[in-house]
Amino acid sequence: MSNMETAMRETAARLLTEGRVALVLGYEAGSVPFKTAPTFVERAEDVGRLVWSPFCTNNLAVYLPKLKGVGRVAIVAKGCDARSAVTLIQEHQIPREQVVIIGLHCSGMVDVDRLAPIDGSLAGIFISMEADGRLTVASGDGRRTLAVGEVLQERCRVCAYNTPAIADEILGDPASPMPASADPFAVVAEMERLPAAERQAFWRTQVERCLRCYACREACPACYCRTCFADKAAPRWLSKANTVDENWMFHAVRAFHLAGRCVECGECERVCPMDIPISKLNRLLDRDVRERFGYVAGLDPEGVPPLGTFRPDDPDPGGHEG
Amino acid sequence: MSEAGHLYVPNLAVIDRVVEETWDTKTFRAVFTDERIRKDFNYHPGQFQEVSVFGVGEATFCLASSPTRAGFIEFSAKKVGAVTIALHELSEGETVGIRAPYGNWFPHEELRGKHLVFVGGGIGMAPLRSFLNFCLDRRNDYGHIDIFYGARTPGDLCYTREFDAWRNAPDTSLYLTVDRGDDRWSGKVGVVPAYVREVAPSPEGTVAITCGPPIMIKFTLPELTKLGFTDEQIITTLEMKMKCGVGKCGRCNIGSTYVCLDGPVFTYAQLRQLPPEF
Amino acid sequence: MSQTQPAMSEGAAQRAWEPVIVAFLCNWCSYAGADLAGSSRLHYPANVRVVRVPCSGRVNPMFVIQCFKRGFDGVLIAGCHPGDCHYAKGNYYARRRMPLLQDLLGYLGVEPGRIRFDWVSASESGRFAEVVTGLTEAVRKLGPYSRPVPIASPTLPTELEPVHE
Amino acid sequence: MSAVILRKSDLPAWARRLLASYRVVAPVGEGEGPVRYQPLASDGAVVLDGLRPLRAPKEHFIPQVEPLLTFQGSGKAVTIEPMAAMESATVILGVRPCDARAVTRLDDVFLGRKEADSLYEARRKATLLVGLACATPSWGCFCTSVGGSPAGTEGLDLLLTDLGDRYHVAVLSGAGRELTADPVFGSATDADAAAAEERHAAAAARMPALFDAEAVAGKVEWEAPVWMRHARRCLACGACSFLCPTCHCFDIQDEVTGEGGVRFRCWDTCQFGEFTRMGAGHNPRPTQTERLRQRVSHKFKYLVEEFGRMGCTGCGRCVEACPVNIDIRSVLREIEGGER
Repeated sequence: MSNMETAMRETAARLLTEGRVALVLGYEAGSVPFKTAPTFVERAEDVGRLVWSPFCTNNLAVYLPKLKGVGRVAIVAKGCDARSAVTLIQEHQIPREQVVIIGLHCSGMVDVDRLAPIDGSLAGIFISMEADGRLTVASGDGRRTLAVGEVLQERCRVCAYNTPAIADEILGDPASPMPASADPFAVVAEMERLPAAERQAFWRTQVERCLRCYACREACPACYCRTCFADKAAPRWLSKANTVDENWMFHAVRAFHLAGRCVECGECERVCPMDIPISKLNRLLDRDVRERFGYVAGLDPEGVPPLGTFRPDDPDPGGHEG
Repeated sequence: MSEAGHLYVPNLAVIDRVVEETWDTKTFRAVFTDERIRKDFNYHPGQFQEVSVFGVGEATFCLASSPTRAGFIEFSAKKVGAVTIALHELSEGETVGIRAPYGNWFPHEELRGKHLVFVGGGIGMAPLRSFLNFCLDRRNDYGHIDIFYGARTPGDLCYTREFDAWRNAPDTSLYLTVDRGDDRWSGKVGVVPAYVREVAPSPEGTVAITCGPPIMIKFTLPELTKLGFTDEQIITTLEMKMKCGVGKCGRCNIGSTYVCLDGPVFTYAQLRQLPPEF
Repeated sequence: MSQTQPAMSEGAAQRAWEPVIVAFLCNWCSYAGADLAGSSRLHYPANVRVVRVPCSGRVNPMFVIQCFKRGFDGVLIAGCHPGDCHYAKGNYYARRRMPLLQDLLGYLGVEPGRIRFDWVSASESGRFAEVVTGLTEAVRKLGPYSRPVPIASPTLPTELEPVHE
Repeated sequence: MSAVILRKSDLPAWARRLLASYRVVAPVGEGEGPVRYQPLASDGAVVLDGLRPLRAPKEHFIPQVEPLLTFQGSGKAVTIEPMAAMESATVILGVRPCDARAVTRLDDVFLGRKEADSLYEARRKATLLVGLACATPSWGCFCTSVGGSPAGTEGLDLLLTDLGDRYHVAVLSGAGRELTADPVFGSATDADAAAAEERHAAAAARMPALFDAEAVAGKVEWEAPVWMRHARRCLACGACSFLCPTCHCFDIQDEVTGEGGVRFRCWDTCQFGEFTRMGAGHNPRPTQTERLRQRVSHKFKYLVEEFGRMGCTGCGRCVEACPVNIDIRSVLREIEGGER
């Protein structure tokens, strides 16, 4: 058991015992070694369920708006998750005083696909954590020991907020910043180098396979609308027929609705069963919101998302084409 | 069922009369465009249909008319969703699609010779009206008929134009009540279950048929039980969200019972066997 | 399945392609400006289909995305000049949203030249004509906004295939 | 059961010859995203290696979007044109045993349960299934726990087993025999049969049964904490159902296109809150707890009551696709163990 795990359980037990929170949102062991599952701990004697590993990928902030009415909630939060919580506080989805953020120093989450042995199957795989933080993966092919850094999720590689920007308690040793060599907006620049027609073809090919299972939306803490535009019957913005055009609109609108609100936790892309590179869209708006409005989502609970406000001296389109 | 094509092809019908029942409910009378279907179409009281407004979609309605009055079918629609809103905007002469008849029905054969107690609330009167008018048209087949019908206000009562015919039918009593009266209402004020208790119809050789808002059903059942009605003597009809009407689309099941095929008409005894998910 | 034809008959499309542009005009300024342009008999291309909206701030970005989903060639959003908004600040909100929307659509392959966000007051009939002319010409140069169907796309019966000039 | 041999190098030639008389649908991996069963062009690259594709061939039998009819006009002058059933003879290559078995479960619903759905029926009757025995289980796989096998033959016309440079081809039906009436097929020896069986056994050995599905079916209860325990973290997406080879629920919708429009059906799922919500707002399944109970009970109890066989073939796609690790195997094990 890692120190972080011990500290997390102690903190959770203390918060529950002292009656400061009614529930702790955290991770429990998953059904296989490379998965964890969100869990809801309501009694101090159950904190032993809580785990911490580089497989705690879910953004638990998604549950905060759904837990209204249970009382004050503590959330185990990586840097990205804490930013999501901040966004929810900003947008009055949860009152600041109703959430206790247990921030964790994070060294990144594993991209499970990168663990697959030669036959591509993760069936029967066994994973253990070494004392130095490296992972030993045992499968039919034998054993491999590798550093988490070698198998990180893309979003973690370019993360600049692996230390929670806001937290009520912070656990663990300060994590070293992620390698600065990675430019979070490189994917955007790469896309922009393509001619418009190719960009269009690229995105249409990507969204063509969208099943409209809405896993992206449901896994997203910022997608808390009671009725999503995609489900509205009157007006019917979107047809339930998942043709390319409809899928295109779904992803375009969803991306825009997240402009200035998305914290790049990357869960939408991770949960997409069809491997649609959703983050590539969000990343663009993240960059443009920074450039146009000097704003970064999820850092300041008092802040106002940039599309929810304006300044009289904002740059003017003034006859130019945007 | 449509003869051309597949299970999901409706027959075309023209709306030839629209009656404004209440502020939010209209009754539509539809006549099949195809003369042969018009002649051959037959159904039983209690069955349902899928009605479509082309371009908006399909919705489920019980047949509110009686098969004894042939040549047309009727259904009543309360404005609650996209299809019913579109229906309310239709005028006479416009075309709808109809897939019908679906589901089981009130066991009118078995009920011959029995006394009947109808207990309806609001638009829940629609399926009862089908069976009621059926019975009145075959008046000698059935015993005494009690009709309890209630709504929130006098303005929420449907089929008011037929009240006289119901009231004046031989060996038939009509008990109307509203939760809240108004200046012109001189009748009973109170909820339906209380009225049932007060009138206290005898369960002897009687079957009660009820349909209405869940809250009315919930309080009516114990009253009937107290009067001595067994679960087998109480019949109701369920409203579930449906799309296909033919047991394929998978949304109206309660456990392994498909309301569109095995229902919508159930005895209270049958309902007790089902998981409580309706 | 939702590939609705822009308001143009197929025959016309075959003869000569003309861009079809949707113009969202604020009721208080730009619509009045367009009206004045009409009554002053100013010449401007007849390619725009006007949608009158209460305010440029009322233009939900989904309106614009919907236009491109349906295959229109260009979109104009015009409202009162900053400071002149009938609702005091609607156009300020629009001024934040629309450029960002343009960024996103550009990234998705809708050339920025197909979207124009601008101010036109009630008295600026000439300016309205200019803006419409400018946008129409820009769109004409870009050509039709066509949406190729990826190969893997589920095939629909022929009559439901997207029809596009 | 007879068997023949197909050299791997002859597979493209056979596929091309099939294309002369059939639409050939096969797992195609070119391009973006997961491997998907698609109509094969004459130069298409079939992917018969690796794990079972993430997308089942279900979409061939129940397309995600299927037009039902078109309509034209308004007022009195409305006409409708029903969609004709698709009957072009089709061969699906490389169907995994779990997915072929799943098609027989779709049959229960679309061919049985009162009237047959003629649109489905036409496609089903015109389609032959050429299976491929699984050599390597994916991590979510559990076919052996629900009465299946990585080399199961239910629903198949042929079953291919990879023997390195060639396929052992078990002939399972008369129609399958006709498909093998082609010079590329050679005769199979006893040694080939033994080799195939060895492969089958090796694959099965990698996935011991995790629970007794029959026992589970008898223990599925209405009121049980297992539902809430797992459903609490459910996000209400449709990934499990949409990837499931037996989930078949659909919605029917209209869409206006100019002067007329089209009525189509499209996949829907009991996991969406809208699924059972009625116009006036009442919802018999108001939370994910009822929805999870529905999905699991439907497969393991209701369909068993109705058709005598369960609606899950253990393909494991729901297990792998769930964003929050709701693993149906864990749910079932808990039900079996009485940890309710």
